[in-house]
Amino acid sequence: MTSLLTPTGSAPKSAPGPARAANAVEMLRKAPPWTGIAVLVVAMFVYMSATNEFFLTYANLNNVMRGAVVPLLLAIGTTYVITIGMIDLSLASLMALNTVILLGFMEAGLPVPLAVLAVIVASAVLGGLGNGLFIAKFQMSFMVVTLGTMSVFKAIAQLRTDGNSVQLYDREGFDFVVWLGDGSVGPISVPVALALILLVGSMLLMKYTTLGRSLLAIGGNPEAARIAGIPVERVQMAAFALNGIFVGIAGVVMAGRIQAASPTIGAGMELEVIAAVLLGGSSFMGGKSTFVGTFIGVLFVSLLANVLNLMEVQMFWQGMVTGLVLIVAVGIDRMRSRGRT
Amino acid sequence: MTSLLTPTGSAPKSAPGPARAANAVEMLRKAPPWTGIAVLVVAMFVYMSATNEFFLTYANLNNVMRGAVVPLLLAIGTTYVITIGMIDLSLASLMALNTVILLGFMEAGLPVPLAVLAVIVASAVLGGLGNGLFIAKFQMSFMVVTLGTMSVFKAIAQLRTDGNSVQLYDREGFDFVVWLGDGSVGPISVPVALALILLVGSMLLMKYTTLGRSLLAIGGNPEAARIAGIPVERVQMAAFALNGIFVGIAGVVMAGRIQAASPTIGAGMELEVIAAVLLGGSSFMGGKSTFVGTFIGVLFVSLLANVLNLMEVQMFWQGMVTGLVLIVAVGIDRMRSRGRT
Amino acid sequence: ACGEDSGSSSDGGAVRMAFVNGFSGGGPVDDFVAGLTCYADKNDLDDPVITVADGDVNKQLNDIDSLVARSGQIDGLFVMPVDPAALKPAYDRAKDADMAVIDPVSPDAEGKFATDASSHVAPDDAGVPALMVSYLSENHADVKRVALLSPPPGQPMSDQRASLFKEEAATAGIEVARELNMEKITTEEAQKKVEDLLTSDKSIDAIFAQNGAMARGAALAAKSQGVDLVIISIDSDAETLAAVKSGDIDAAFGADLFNLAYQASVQAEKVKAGEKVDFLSLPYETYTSANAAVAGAAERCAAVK
Amino acid sequence: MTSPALSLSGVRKTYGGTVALADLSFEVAPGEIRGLIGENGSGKSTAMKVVSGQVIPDLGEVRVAGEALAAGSAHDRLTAGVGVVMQDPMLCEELTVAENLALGRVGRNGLVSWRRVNQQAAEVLERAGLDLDPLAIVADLSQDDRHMVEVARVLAWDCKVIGFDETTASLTEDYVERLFGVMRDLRTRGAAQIFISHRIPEILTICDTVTVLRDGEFVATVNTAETSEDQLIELLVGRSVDAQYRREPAPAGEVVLAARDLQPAGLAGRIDLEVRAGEVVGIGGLVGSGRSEILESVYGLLPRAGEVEVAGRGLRAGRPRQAIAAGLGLVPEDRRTRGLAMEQSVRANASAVAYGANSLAAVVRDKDSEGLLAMLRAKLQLKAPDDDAAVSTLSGGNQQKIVLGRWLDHNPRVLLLDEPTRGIDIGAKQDIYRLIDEAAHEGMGVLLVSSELPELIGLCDRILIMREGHLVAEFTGDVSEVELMAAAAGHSEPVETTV
Ligand SMILES: Nc1ncnc2c1ncn2[C@@H]1O[C@H](COP(=O)(O)OP(=O)(O)OP(=O)(O)O)[C@@H](O)[C@H]1O
Ligand SMILES: Nc1ncnc2c1ncn2[C@@H]1O[C@H](COP(=O)(O)OP(=O)(O)OP(=O)(O)O)[C@@H](O)[C@H]1O
Ligand SMILES: [Mg+2]
Ligand SMILES: [Mg+2]
Repeated sequence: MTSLLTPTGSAPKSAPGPARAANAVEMLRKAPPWTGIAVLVVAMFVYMSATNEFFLTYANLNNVMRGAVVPLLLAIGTTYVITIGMIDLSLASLMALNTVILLGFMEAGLPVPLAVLAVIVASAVLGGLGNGLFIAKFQMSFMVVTLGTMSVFKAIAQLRTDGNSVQLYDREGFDFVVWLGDGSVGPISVPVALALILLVGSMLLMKYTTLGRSLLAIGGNPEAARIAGIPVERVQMAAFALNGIFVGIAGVVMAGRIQAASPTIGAGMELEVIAAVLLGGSSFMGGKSTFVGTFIGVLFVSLLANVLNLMEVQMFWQGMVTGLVLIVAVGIDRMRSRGRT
Repeated sequence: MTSLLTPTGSAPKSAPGPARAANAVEMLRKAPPWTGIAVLVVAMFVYMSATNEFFLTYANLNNVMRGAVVPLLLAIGTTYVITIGMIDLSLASLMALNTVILLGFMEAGLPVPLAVLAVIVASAVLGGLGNGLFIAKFQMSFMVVTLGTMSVFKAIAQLRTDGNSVQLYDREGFDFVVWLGDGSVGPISVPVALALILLVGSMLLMKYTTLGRSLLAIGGNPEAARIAGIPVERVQMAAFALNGIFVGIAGVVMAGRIQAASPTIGAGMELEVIAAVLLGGSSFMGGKSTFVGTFIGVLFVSLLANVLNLMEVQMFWQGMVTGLVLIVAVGIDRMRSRGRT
Repeated sequence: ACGEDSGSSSDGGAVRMAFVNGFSGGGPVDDFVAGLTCYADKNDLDDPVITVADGDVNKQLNDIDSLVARSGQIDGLFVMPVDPAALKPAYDRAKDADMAVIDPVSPDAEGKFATDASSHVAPDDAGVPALMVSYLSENHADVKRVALLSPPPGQPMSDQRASLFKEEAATAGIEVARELNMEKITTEEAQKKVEDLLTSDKSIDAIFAQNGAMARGAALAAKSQGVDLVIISIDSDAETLAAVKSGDIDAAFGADLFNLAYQASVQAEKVKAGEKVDFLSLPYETYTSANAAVAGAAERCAAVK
Repeated sequence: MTSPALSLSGVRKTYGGTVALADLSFEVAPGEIRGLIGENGSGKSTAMKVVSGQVIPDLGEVRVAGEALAAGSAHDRLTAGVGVVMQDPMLCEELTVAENLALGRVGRNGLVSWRRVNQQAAEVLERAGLDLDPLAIVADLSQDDRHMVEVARVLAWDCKVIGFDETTASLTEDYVERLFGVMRDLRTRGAAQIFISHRIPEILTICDTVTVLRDGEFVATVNTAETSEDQLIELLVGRSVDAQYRREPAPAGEVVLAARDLQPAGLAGRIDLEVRAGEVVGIGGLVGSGRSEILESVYGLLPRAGEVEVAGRGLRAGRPRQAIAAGLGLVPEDRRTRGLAMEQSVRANASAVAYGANSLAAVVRDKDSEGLLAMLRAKLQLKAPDDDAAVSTLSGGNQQKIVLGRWLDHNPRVLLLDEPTRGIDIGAKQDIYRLIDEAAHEGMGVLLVSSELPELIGLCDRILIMREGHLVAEFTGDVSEVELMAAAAGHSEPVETTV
């Protein structure tokens, strides 16, 4: 069915467009939502480089990046979910469960690379079906469902290992997982490279696939998306399945990093991850998300922790500073875009 | 194109309304949002009464109620906040801080009843200003702000006592706090009575005061509320201040219950409280909340824990059951109101 | 209201115990449960009742209250407190209901407990720092600068171990160069923090971690930074001992938690019977790759007197 | 002459590079009803928002009864007696009608007297000629009733200066009459009123004077008594446009949409209808007669009993995607809640239908939508700052053009249109009619719900009339507005005419 309507050549000029009087204030207002955080990141970077001899070393920066991989992977997953206006509180439990599932598949005799793949698939299924099905098909509140699966996933993992973590370093073939979780090729960390590739992949997916556009459309107005023919439930489930995939990869990386399967690892990370994504400028209301922002948000949180450690700040003060900086960071962005509406 | 038509008596009814064929299905659909949970509560009650000798005793039921007081007070506060479409993740930290503030006021020599009052006021100020100001006036994301203050409140409390819990039972005049937190008059527990009175008070406030109606209006459509002249920012701050008051009372009750000031008490309770409120049928989107539902939601969670204890369910299975029941509970309500939209 | 068949008794004899676990499962919990179960088996009692509070104080209070409500059926509580300072009122209620309360955590220097609830049995926390320091001087004489990994400040047991360790270390000429507190005390958190530590301080040559999970994190960090550290840790659960066996951790120091739980039951029995109870301090063992194994539950149960 | 009730002087408002109002000045006297007309995006709503205080102008001031009003809050304006019924309803959906009417005014000493709230609501509703239960929840009301509740709210505030921004666009004829009744009543009470509409006959009926805007510029103010529809249209569009559209029927083809025994959930009647290829079938009726329900249940948005076939293929209920695959398309009644993602770009919204038709794995690029966007601009006169602007920054009519245009581009077998030209200006409306006509000639069937009788008469080959959930009449060939209305209201015996 070809369209009846062919555009005529004489399309009117596309409006006044980016006003020629593109003054600084306007530019600042139009800047991406993560500009404020990015400035803080740069500021921290500059300050620390100048005042701390250890900060600007390959070892330290590599540590920061390596430590940021798991939160970044989880944050990428969360970005998909937040795009459709939801959040997933079960992600840390699911990640822990994934390390235990990996143990299970390895004990069942699967070759390790296959076990890794199977974990990712299992995680996608648990995320996509466990959470997605209830939320999309049965239209249950995502908060309640993911709070429920948060308990359930954790309980399954605990039941499997009696609540203990199980060391894996001496298992046959586990080297591969360690390589994924903490290996390096020359000076380049494998998990860091992996996470960055997946980040770019996610940006492309969001921008250049119908799925990505549909996620955004649903986040903007699910009812309108449905009427326009977007398969809302399927896309919502896809968001949770994608999230599951990233939680699965995070689980594998985490298992490689701590060389163990642990039913409680990462507990409490969900809020930290969500905070990083929101810091990056994705909207809690859905329909507006940014993977670049997510990256910067995670980087910001990791860098801040590194800086506080290097400056030997006492733990309670670390909590204080982290909380305050979080508020200041969004405050800056809010001030910047003031009067935007 | 003048019309001949003036509306006649036979003007079409405006909406099918409560169809006269008010069959059972329709009634079920129109039932309050907490009906499903209430049925589960009753079912648990009946089953346990029949099968467990300890369940239906004054001691046990009184325990359930006493244990539910702190979550209930927090949940009442959360209900105010959720009414305007937000949540407060800092509540557990603030509650812990409140126990430490109580210690501080007592050490500063305030008579205990005055110290109690001062704690509640301080909590209202911290909640109303600390959270409310940033969120309402500076329009910052409530998620980020309350995540930030969650760290900050906790850090302040920890710094004050060096992280220690400080026992208060032997302080002069502390009996009053113990009475508030765990006393009884005849067979009636003081905190239970207090919480129930405050619950009823909240219901009245919501229904019969301008503030209550404004909270609902803002939750439903902040823009419409603003145009109608509701001071949106002030009401939003009031919601957080009210929440602060209840967190303050919860802090006092908790201090009386544990006879100590503890900077980490209640950690992790925020999600449990939010779950209870959502279970009760208040909408995460705001504009629709129910204190009766909140009460039943909290009761449900407390009763479930009690039942699992009495049935001697293995620890990991407790997590599993709790998670599953949460999902089932909202599932029931969803099924019931299917096709409502 | 309890039947004879439940095997409980309110006047002397064996006691039915409940384990009031403030945290989740895993690690020491297995040992505690095994010890309590062993006692129950030996005395022909039902298995111990177990509650879990998963770090929630309010839940733990409720758990204790719900056990107190069954005081006819349950005679003693063995408590792993979320916050020892927060449980006094609940302990008082339990004692009023004629239950024995055994809380093995955080005795002060005199063996008295913060909560005044019990002074019956506990690991010898005051003794372990000396044990650790002497291990270091004997086996790793070149260790000069130690970093200490602890839970957040404010927990009496770990705070006390830390301060005693510093004293003992000083007398042995070892400096505690850094003290790091961890929020979640997990492997992952310790790994990150120790990496950051090693970035800025290359002369640290040993780590003392206050639990096995943090010790493993420190080991991973040392490996990733290419530093050779001596790592010692508290705990003797299966995970920690496995790490000792593999050489990730050089030495672990643990009390016999199985026996602790067993002895707690015995002490509870005495309390119930109104006998005089002497405080029992259980020594720490030193585990190195040479002896990093503990017997299975059945064996230990058979060995118990 | 006393000072005017309302005066705007030198009002300018720009958004980034867009000039919404250039330099607007006009005055409205007490007891005057001023029409405000102009093409989509010419600045009418912006002018209204300046009056209501929602928009603070860059330059210029607003005076009421000679007093300059502080730039500021909508609430201050309301208390000063200035109220505007906005183009997009602003109600708290979960609250009752009575409460919405009392919003911002409830209570003394901070307490609410429900008796008084409900009683006052009943009085105001009566003044507004509204037969509504004060205790009804707004979310359960139809669009029309919601708009009338907004009208009632302005009455409740006892305003002396009142604006109606396209309030009639979503009202059926009988409701329009009620609104006019209210407006005449207000006129006798000396209120100054501003009435925005794209329907010139309405303007001529109710207004004393009319101001024409073009691209944010003042064009002229004329007395309605001294002008004609054609003159106004020429002022408005800048060229002459045929006021009455008349479509040449296309040769009807095979049946493309058939419904048998259709009973949308909540409606009383069972309905049979057919649409043939090339045929434009209209559905008329009063508010709440169930017209929208027919479209929505056919499309799969509402549960239903009965059968629906598209080109011979049976459709299951509750499956909009199956309906689309079979060749249906729907332009919903309420563009804001069901048509658009308001905070997303023009491009994203325009492409939504295309995304829905793609496989999820399909690659999309921004340039895929260039053709569609160019078409919207060229053929529907879409006026948007740029393709990446949020649709919330577009004027109402331009938003509607996106919802409609994306379906026209998709070219379904049968297009279901629910008030498709709501809020669209005269010039663009003619263009849309022409596009629908073209599509019909290419073989598309159209099922059209409209409250605008001239639209039904001019565009449709056949007109069905709904009343209280039943199909009560069918007209083909020449029919007058009076006949249609009589059938809709049930005043006369249903006139069953067939060819
Ligand atoms: N979401 C809803 N919930 C309950 N009732 C509704 C809802 N939407 C509409 N109604 C009711 O259903 C009836 C039909 O409404 P609908 O809007 O479909 O009528 P219509 O004939 O299309 O009129 P119009 O399009 O002019 O509003 C009305 O009485 C309306 O009040
Ligand atoms: N919030 C905003 N941000 C940017 N541009 C805006 C905003 N609101 C309106 N505009 C622009 O101002 C111009 C005037 O819009 P306005 O809504 O006043 O038009 P209108 O005359 O009411 O049109 P319609 O008949 O379609 O309702 C339009 O070009 C519109 O895109
Ligand atoms: Mg407009
Ligand atoms: Mg309709």
